[in-house]
Amino acid sequence: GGTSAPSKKIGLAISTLNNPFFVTLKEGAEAKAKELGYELVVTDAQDDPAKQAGQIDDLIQKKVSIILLNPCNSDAAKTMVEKATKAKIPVISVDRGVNGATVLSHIASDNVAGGVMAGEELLALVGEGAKVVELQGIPGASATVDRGTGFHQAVDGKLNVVASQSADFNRDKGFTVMQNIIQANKDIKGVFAHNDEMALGAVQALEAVGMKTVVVIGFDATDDAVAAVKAGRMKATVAQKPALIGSMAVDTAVKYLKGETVSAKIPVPLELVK
Amino acid sequence: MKQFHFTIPQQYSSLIGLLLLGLLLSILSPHFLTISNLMNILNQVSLNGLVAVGMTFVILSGGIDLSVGSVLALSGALVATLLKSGISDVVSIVIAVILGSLFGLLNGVFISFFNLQPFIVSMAFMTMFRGATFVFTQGRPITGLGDSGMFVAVGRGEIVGVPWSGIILLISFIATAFILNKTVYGKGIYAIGGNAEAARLSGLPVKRLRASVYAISGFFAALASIILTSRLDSAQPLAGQGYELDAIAAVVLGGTSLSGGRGYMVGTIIGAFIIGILNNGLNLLEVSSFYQQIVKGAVILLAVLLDRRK
Amino acid sequence: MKQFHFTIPQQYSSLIGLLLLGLLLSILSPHFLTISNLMNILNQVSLNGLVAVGMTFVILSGGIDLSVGSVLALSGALVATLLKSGISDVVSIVIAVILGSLFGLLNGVFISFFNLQPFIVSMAFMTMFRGATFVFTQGRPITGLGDSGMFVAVGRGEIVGVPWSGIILLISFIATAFILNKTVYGKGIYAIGGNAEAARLSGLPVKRLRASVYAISGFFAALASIILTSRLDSAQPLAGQGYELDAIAAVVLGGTSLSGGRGYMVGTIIGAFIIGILNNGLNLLEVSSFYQQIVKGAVILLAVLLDRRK
Amino acid sequence: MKLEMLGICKSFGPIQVLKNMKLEILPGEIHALVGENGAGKSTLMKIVGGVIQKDAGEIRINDKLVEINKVRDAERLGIAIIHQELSVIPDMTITENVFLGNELRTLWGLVDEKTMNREVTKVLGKLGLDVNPKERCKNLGVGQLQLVEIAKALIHRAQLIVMDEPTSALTDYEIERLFTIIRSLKQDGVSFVYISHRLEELFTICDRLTVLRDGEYIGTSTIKELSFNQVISMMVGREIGDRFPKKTNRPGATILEVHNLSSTSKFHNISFNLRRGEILGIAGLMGAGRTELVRALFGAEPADSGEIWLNGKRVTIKSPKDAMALGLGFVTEDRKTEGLFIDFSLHFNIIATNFKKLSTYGLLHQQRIVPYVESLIQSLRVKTSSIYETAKNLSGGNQQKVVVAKWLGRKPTILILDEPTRGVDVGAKREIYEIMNDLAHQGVSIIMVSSELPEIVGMSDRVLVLRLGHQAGMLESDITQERIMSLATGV
Ligand SMILES: Nc1ncnc2c1ncn2[C@@H]1O[C@H](COP(=O)(O)OP(=O)(O)OP(=O)(O)O)[C@@H](O)[C@H]1O
Ligand SMILES: Nc1ncnc2c1ncn2[C@@H]1O[C@H](COP(=O)(O)OP(=O)(O)OP(=O)(O)O)[C@@H](O)[C@H]1O
Ligand SMILES: [Mg+2]
Ligand SMILES: [Mg+2]
Repeated sequence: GGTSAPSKKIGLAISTLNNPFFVTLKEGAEAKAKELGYELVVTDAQDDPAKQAGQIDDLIQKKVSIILLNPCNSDAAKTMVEKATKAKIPVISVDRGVNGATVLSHIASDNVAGGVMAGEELLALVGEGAKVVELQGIPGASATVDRGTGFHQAVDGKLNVVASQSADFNRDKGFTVMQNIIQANKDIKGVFAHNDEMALGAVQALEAVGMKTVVVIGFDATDDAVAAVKAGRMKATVAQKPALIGSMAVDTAVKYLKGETVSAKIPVPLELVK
Repeated sequence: MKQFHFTIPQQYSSLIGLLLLGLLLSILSPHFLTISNLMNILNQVSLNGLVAVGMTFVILSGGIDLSVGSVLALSGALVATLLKSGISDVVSIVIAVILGSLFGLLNGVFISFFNLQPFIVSMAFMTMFRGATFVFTQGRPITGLGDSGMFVAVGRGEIVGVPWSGIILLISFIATAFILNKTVYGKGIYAIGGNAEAARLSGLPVKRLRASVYAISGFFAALASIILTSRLDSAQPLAGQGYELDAIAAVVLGGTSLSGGRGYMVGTIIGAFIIGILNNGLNLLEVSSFYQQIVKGAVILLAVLLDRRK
Repeated sequence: MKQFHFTIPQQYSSLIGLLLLGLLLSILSPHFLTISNLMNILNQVSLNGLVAVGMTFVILSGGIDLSVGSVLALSGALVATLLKSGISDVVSIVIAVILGSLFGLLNGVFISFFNLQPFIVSMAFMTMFRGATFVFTQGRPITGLGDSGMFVAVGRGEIVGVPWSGIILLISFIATAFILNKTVYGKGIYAIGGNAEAARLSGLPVKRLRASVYAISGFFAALASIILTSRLDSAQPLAGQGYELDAIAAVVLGGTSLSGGRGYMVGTIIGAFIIGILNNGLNLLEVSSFYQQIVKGAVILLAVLLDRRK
Repeated sequence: MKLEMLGICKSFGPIQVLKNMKLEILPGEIHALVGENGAGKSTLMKIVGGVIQKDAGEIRINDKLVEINKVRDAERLGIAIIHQELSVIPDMTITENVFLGNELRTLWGLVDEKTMNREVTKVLGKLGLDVNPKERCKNLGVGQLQLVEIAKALIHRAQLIVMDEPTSALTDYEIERLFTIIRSLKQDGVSFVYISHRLEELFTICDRLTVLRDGEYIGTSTIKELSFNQVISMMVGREIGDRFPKKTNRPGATILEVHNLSSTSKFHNISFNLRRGEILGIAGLMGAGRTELVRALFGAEPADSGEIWLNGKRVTIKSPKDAMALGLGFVTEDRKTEGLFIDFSLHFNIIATNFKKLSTYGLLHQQRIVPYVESLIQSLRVKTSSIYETAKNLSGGNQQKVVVAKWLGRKPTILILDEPTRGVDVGAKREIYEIMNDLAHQGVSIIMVSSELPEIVGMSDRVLVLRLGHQAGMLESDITQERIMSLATGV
């Protein structure tokens, strides 16, 4: 390395590639980087902030010119940003914000707002007072916390949430947990799942017992879920446009590297696919 | 005949745990003791049950197999791909199950013929197979598997209300219990788990026996993957994560010793049902997911305490 | 003196693995062999290294501890809460480490005094402690821990460029290697792992020794939690998930036998560095994350193959 | 030290093993404790050692009532036990094993390896074992391990030393050294309880003797007042006749030839042949390479060079499986680690060598198995409550019979026995000898490794003597203990 021209390397630290959402985000970023002639270095923290901290260190070692950080956890990312800043590498936060430290720019769509959007849609479809189920993500994960918060903002006091159970963002568990909940609640009208994987598992479980009228709303708008919405098996899913987030992040980074100014907050609009 | 006389009392204690748990849930939830819920449990237990059946062979032989969850994911991805490419369901299933057994056997070859520790070898393959699944699926579910009869039936079908998956589990259980108790092969597994050196000096093919149990474990992981893939109508790259722990827990709850040579297939099935019923009950009782883990851990600890024998 | 003569050749092979890996990475990446990257690795290894140091005691005694990750999370939540409530950093750290040791000891009590299998007991506690962490933190990270000097230093500070966390690791390593080799207590751990019945016949307090190693393991998990909490300036409810496998892998890569009684602390440190350097190298080489798992598994398998001895 | 035990009772489950047993040991006395296999000798001594607890009775030491609830209690009272079953920790060094639980410490409280190694070297030297104290025990032979166990008891400076079959794998040379040590400790007032099925030893070393039968006290007497046969009849409650049964075998044609068999550092250029219906003894001092030689014959460990011919054809034996296919059987030296599935039933142990014959298409014939097991158990008179009893719960001698049984069932044409009567009582020994003679009479060829010279002399048609891994000679006739010893020691 040394003192030659700033490298054309951009670091992208992803929280987890075990989730198709972030796989799509990564692919959006990769496509954009290729188009602009930059090299993208991607790391995968498998949702472990400690691992991510190490990966940020590794990216600093590699002297990337800018880091796109998709934090596993907004609070835990603070020290990573501080470290990168100290090494004179700017950070752009992607999809999740960073609490307690300043980043160059924040590119995301808001999980809490998405939760509200899903909750309002569900309320509109099943009517006030109906019994509904919430399938939660991995306990303690930030998407679980934020989407749950938004959902409850929208429906508390208006819908009767008879069961809130965790299915770990997993289709397989979504299926089993839904199956079990059905045993005790045959009269539910709707389901909100914190992601599409669990929503699709729930759809399978509901279809298996013939409860095809139950409204299922997911989150993420993965290909599978969009197809299910088209086929009428799911009612809606909140689209965060991961590919767009990824490509906008790279775009913003390149603008900054070329000396343009970038705004501190770039919202990516949410959309309800129904 | 006489032998059963000796084995039943040893299973007694874990059976008591199961019955106590069932009784408790019947009292706490009116939804627990219904035909539909029991079939539901049978259906849910089938996955962990099948993996645990294979794991029982491995543990009896004195080994451990952490790769089952990844073998499950990889076989699931394979069967899904085969189905999508238009190959008939029976052929796809057979190929996937054979490949799954071979993946398992890879563990066995390294453990047995290179004499390495099972924990670390199967952990390395757990990582490798998971990576292979990601590469193979590009990190995305494989969906749109079509409606070919046999494949759909395996995970979603029923016969007079009993899920196919449950029937597969029961057949597997009876067949393997028979193999372990009544065949030379089964006794050989116990022998190498009990004292590998004595087994070698008694002329048993220790290396081949040891390698074979991992193939069996892979076989059952692949079988479970077919049911799971059918049930979700899609293959998931993350499928089966953490299944190894659930399967080991089922085996150990059933009274089988992790040091090998001691245990029974009956116990494993009881263990798998304890875990399955526990998960079902926690959902039925709507225990908050934060507290679920505390309860689950405590019940497992209680069950092994009940099962304790000198 | 002479004893080192005996121990070094046995470590030789895993050391060779480590050096080979280091050499390869030095050739492949210009960023690898720099002071700053080496310090970076030291910093990254410290967490797994500390947990593995504790795990070594457990494994040498013939047991296993799956609860370390959850103990880490719970202790982290505790130290964060103590700090936020205004208690001084030294006192908070001491309390958290003591509580962590007690959590570990709970495993030990059940395993030793009720004579239960370590795998299942520590798995039950892994689940329970994780649940307790969720309940305690309400599933949210605890942040805003302030800037008290000692606490910040532990995870983020340096002395002449060497991270504190690395220094803590090295001190822990030297102290424990010393305990295992030179004290009666250490001999006792080897003895119960080597042949518990023989140890009993020699009058060793087998039960107490066996229980104690889990307290040690809890102690080091809690120590790691302090570093992690400081490094992230927040306590995470999901912290430490999967750490047990990495720690066990480090111990086994270091040549320690999972059946107990055989192994060395030196090996564990080498093992932890193999894993740490591997992770660092894969990132420096920009291996795609799907392929990383395949490479990682393969390298671990290769390392144990290199280390193989009759 | 004076020890009295009175009214001792002990049951394992429904089986009462000790019934109102008593024992009195005087200061500076060497007291023999004898009885058949399973009589309860080890059980009684485990109670003294705090390994197990008595159900009833009292123990007095120097006329003071004491409670011994754990091993430490016994140690504090100055009691040390050499257990019948080896209980060393294989991965630890000799020194670590010898001092386990009683490590010497430096001023800093740390383990004092240097002094300990020195002490151990001294004790091992006295016992005639010349090995590095830093050697790991897993690298030692059974005989050497037995000396380590003895060293362990000696190092404690105990006032009462219980030796439960200390010499079952030792040769006369080491035994003589052991006796020298025992005698000198006796001068210092140390008392000994000495258990052995080698009755000659008792007459050499012991002062008095207590006999135990089926857990009951039979009598105590001064040993000089008794004859060999009187001791035997007190033990078994009947006359058993000659120690060695009459031989009726007639060795036939050569069936096995061994040419220049070698294994680096273990044995070198061993050549001999074996005839049909012959009993070939292999003798030598401890560590002479006898066990290694027969293990190589059986394919348990590879030989480096040499040839084996069977029935005029050259054969290669790479594994026990190969050997078994050629009609060989092998009763191993260490029953606990190599011979038995110690946690499994007798039933399982006995069929483990013979799965093929007891099954078709891999399916076991339960109906055929039970009579098979029962007939073997009866013909060897194994003392057990059931064929489903766990091997661990049998007395040492009965365990040994189980190992013999599992090979007899195969009807081998060549049977290799490594220390076949280790820990077996006189009555049962005779039964094993009779079985050997019967087999030889039927044309089975037998190779017997033994450290017990009377047994070698009494049973063998010819004797191969090894010294330091080399063939010292083959005695064809006029076999005497003196001639064997002179070949074995080279003097
Ligand atoms: N843990 C146990 N459980 C059940 N039975 C036992 C146990 N230990 C010993 N026994 C039985 O107690 C009896 C006495 O055994 P013990 O070992 O004291 O005999 P012994 O006189 O030492 O015999 P040997 O000469 O063969 O060593 C035997 O019948 C044995 O089967
Ligand atoms: N596993 C081993 N590793 C290294 N050396 C061994 C091993 N087993 C035996 N030896 C050594 O090989 C030599 C021959 O041992 P072997 O057991 O064959 O002797 P032996 O004549 O049968 O005597 P005994 O069985 O009474 O000890 C001995 O010096 C012994 O220490
Ligand atoms: Mg005895
Ligand atoms: Mg020998």
